[in-house]
Amino acid sequence: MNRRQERGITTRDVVLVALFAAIIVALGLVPPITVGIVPVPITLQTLGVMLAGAVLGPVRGALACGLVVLLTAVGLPVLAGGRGGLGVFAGPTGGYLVGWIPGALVTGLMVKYWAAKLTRGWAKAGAVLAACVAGGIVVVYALGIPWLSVSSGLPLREAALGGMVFVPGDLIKAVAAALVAHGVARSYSMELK
Amino acid sequence: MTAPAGPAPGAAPGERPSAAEAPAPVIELHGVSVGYDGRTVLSGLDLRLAERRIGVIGQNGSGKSTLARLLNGLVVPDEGRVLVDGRDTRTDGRRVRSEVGFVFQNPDNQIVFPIVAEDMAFGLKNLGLPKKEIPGRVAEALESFGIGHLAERHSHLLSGGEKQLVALASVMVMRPRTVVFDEPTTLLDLRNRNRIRDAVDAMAPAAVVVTHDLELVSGYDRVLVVHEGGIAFDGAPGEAVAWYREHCS
Amino acid sequence: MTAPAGPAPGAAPGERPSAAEAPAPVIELHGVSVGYDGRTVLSGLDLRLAERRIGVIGQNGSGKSTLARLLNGLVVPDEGRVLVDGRDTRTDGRRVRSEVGFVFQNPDNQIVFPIVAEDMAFGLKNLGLPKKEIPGRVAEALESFGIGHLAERHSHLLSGGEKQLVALASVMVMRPRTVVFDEPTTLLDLRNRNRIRDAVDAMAPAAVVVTHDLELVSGYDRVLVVHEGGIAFDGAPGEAVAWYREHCS
Amino acid sequence: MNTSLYVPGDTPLHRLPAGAKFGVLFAAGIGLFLLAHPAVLGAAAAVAAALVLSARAPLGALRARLLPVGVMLAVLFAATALLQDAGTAVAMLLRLAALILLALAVTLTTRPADLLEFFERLTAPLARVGVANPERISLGVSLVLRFVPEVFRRFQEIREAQAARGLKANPVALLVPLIVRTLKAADDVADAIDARCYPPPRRPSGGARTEENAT
Ligand SMILES: Nc1ncnc2c1ncn2[C@@H]1O[C@H](COP(=O)(O)OP(=O)(O)OP(=O)(O)O)[C@@H](O)[C@H]1O
Ligand SMILES: Nc1ncnc2c1ncn2[C@@H]1O[C@H](COP(=O)(O)OP(=O)(O)OP(=O)(O)O)[C@@H](O)[C@H]1O
Ligand SMILES: O=C(O)CCCC[C@@H]1SC[C@@H]2NC(=O)N[C@@H]21
Ligand SMILES: [Mg+2]
Ligand SMILES: [Mg+2]
Repeated sequence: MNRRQERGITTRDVVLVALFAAIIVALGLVPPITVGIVPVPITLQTLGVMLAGAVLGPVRGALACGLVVLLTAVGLPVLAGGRGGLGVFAGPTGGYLVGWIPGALVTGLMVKYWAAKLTRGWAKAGAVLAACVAGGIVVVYALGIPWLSVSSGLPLREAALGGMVFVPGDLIKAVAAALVAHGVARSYSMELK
Repeated sequence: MTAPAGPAPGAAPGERPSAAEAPAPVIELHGVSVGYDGRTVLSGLDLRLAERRIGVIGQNGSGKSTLARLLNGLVVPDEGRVLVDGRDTRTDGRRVRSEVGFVFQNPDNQIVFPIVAEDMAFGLKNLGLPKKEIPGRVAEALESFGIGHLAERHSHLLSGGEKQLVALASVMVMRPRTVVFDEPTTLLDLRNRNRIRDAVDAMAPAAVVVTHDLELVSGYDRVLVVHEGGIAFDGAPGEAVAWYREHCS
Repeated sequence: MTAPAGPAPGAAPGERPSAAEAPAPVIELHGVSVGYDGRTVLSGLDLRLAERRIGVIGQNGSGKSTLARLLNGLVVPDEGRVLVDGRDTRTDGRRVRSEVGFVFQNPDNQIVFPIVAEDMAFGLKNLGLPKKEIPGRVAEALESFGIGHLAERHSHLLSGGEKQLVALASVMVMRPRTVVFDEPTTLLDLRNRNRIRDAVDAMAPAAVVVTHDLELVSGYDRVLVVHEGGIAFDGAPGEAVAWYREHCS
Repeated sequence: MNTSLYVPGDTPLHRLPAGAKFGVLFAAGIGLFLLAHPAVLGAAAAVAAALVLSARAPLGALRARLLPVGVMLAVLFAATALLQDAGTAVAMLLRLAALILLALAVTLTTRPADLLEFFERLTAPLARVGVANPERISLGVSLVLRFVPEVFRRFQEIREAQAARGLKANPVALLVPLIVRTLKAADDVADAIDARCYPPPRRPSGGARTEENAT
């Protein structure tokens, strides 16, 4: 091995994290849709969150999402529809946004320690899909819905029901993320980290 | 290096008359102006392109790529019209693109699937070709460039020259009548550049080649120099290159 | 175009003797082999580089970029050692890189900050320069390439030629004693290529230039041809280019 | 994307240090959830609105910031009023409006670089034990800003190359090459950064990095 090796986080890791955060931000340039009674945009950025975990791995994936969250906090318009600023955290979608970080982490962990170890094509594809659903949907909602309820005064049950509006879209995104991750893995082999 | 053996690239048997015999489509620009964000890049262009080998040269940012993209409707004019055999690129873009292929500078952009043959098949599926015809067409296109052995290889792991040949094959497999090239040899060494040059020279469809490699266009039928929003020179290769060297270096 | 007015790029007053007078560092390769994933790319290389202008040519994939990256420790050998003025790139990489600058082929990937002046400052901060000295050094380096007006511009909005000049300036601002270039002109037109060529010719530090542009190296002191894992030819530009044309096209 | 939501100016809020503004916002965030009386919440919202106006941001910018939030709040208000009762809905509306307006006042009057520096100071204890690394964070932030336009351009190039081959827009077919290209670019970008002697020499003790070369 002749590439310089470093212990801990390398320059390349920092770059990968930043470029993936850039992809998540760029996915926000696709205009978001707002539907239904819950005022949370349907955004392609969650696809980027699932992909960050599945392609980069748990730590780097979570860091990529963390970087997007940090940029939001310092007032850059990095979220879908050009939104940003501290107000987002106070608003009804703040919980989802923060949930992206553990979401990518969980997706990454499941891909790294489970899906990547499977050898049969179908089993592996299914495992990656499950990882995207678990991290990108279950974990993100686990933070998003309680905060929606707190910030809006809606009872948890109603907030959860409202949150279900996103399930169909997010399931489609999970399938897309699994297909993309599979395609990327076939073209470019990278250790998950 | 000479043209690869076997059938002339793109000149496939059956169905359509061999492109070598079919005349190149006539591309006409009528009063075409284009700009980005309000800044005009090309203005008031009138052109009629019917030669089999046309070169386009000019400075960085002069509008060569924009001109190339106009020819198959990837860019539509702000004013004026572009017609390919009479079909307007604005209203008939998809149809025009099936006649006018496009090979880009960076072959990485073109690769969708990791395996060469899969990637080539993908384009054909999108044309709606019956499934069982696809493998034959793919093999034929690869053979015609002498790269049949690459069919099962990983596209992203090919060398620069091989990738560019695959990109060319993946456009040729769709049997366009004209192929537009936007700097197809910039990333290549002498040998690969010559391979691409020979492949372009030997292929049946007409070609419009945008390039900074002034040697490449030396045998062409016609060379355009794009400069300051228009075609500043239009004529034989020798004179065009001389004009360009004098005014743009 | 002639060398830009003002101080010769990199030859700044004070601190260090002007690089024009300082001799180029001696770079030595002793029995160097490198490979990727078990495939050997260069093997058993012994070289001593001390000339002021050295060209490196060779086919796609022959190992030119790998050789270039060995010179400043971006790649370290699997076997053997690379010494820059006696310092091993393996153990003293950072120090070596402060003496041996590197300009890459694609300026899009080497400008890492959104604003030009910020990008120029990056290298200086890494050298540990006091904050208040930085703006002066940055302005001086930009001026020396005649691009002072670009300081506050957004990197992504520059033209290809401007980007490559900024990339060069952001390396020169660190006052390296040698600069390694990996195909600095491939993406440029005639005019921008000449601008880069002249900037390289005029600059004070020594230069090792990897290129497919055979004209570029015509006035150099020494040209290496990389071929089949080694240096197949090493000598004057004319002969090197002739050898390359004969064996590699 | 390259313009931040910050609006340059020299109002009292602009002059207040980033840390102070963030502290007040954080305290208000907790305080407002402990309060429920509409009058108190209404007063808080009014103060917040006054603060936003004091930032002297151009009206166009304000409208652009507030319109999406306004729509969101209106929908939420209707939902809460329907599912709960009008009283809860009013309290929610005023509380959220106050909080979002306060946050907006901070965002409008604080340079991103200043907020970033404040966050860095906030995480300094973590940096000292080697968990966070301010230098890497600020490099990461710069890289994102630098590469969003680049990623977008590559996205368009790929879209175009696929359209030229007759492919219809297909997110999977678009994203695979985009990500592969980005991962490959990352190698070059990292080399370009290392070639310029990153990281800077003085590093906090306990930093994870030793001299980096190894075989
Ligand atoms: N999508 C775009 N958005 C905005 N400006 C653009 C876009 N594409 C091109 N331009 C601008 O239009 C002008 C012409 O660009 P074009 O790419 O056609 O030049 P070119 O002759 O192909 O240059 P090069 O030799 O560098 O490839 C340039 O100034 C360029 O910056
Ligand atoms: N990071 C890497 N991992 C694996 N293989 C690599 C890597 N970098 C280079 N190679 C391989 O090593 C060989 C030499 O590559 P190198 O980039 O040094 O060639 P080059 O002479 O610079 O070619 P070009 O003219 O195309 O730039 C090639 O076969 C290439 O595919
Ligand atoms: O832009 C924001 O304010 C944060 C966006 C949160 C959107 C959430 S994430 C899960 C769910 N799926 C979507 O498409 N949107 C929501
Ligand atoms: Mg172009
Ligand atoms: Mg190379």
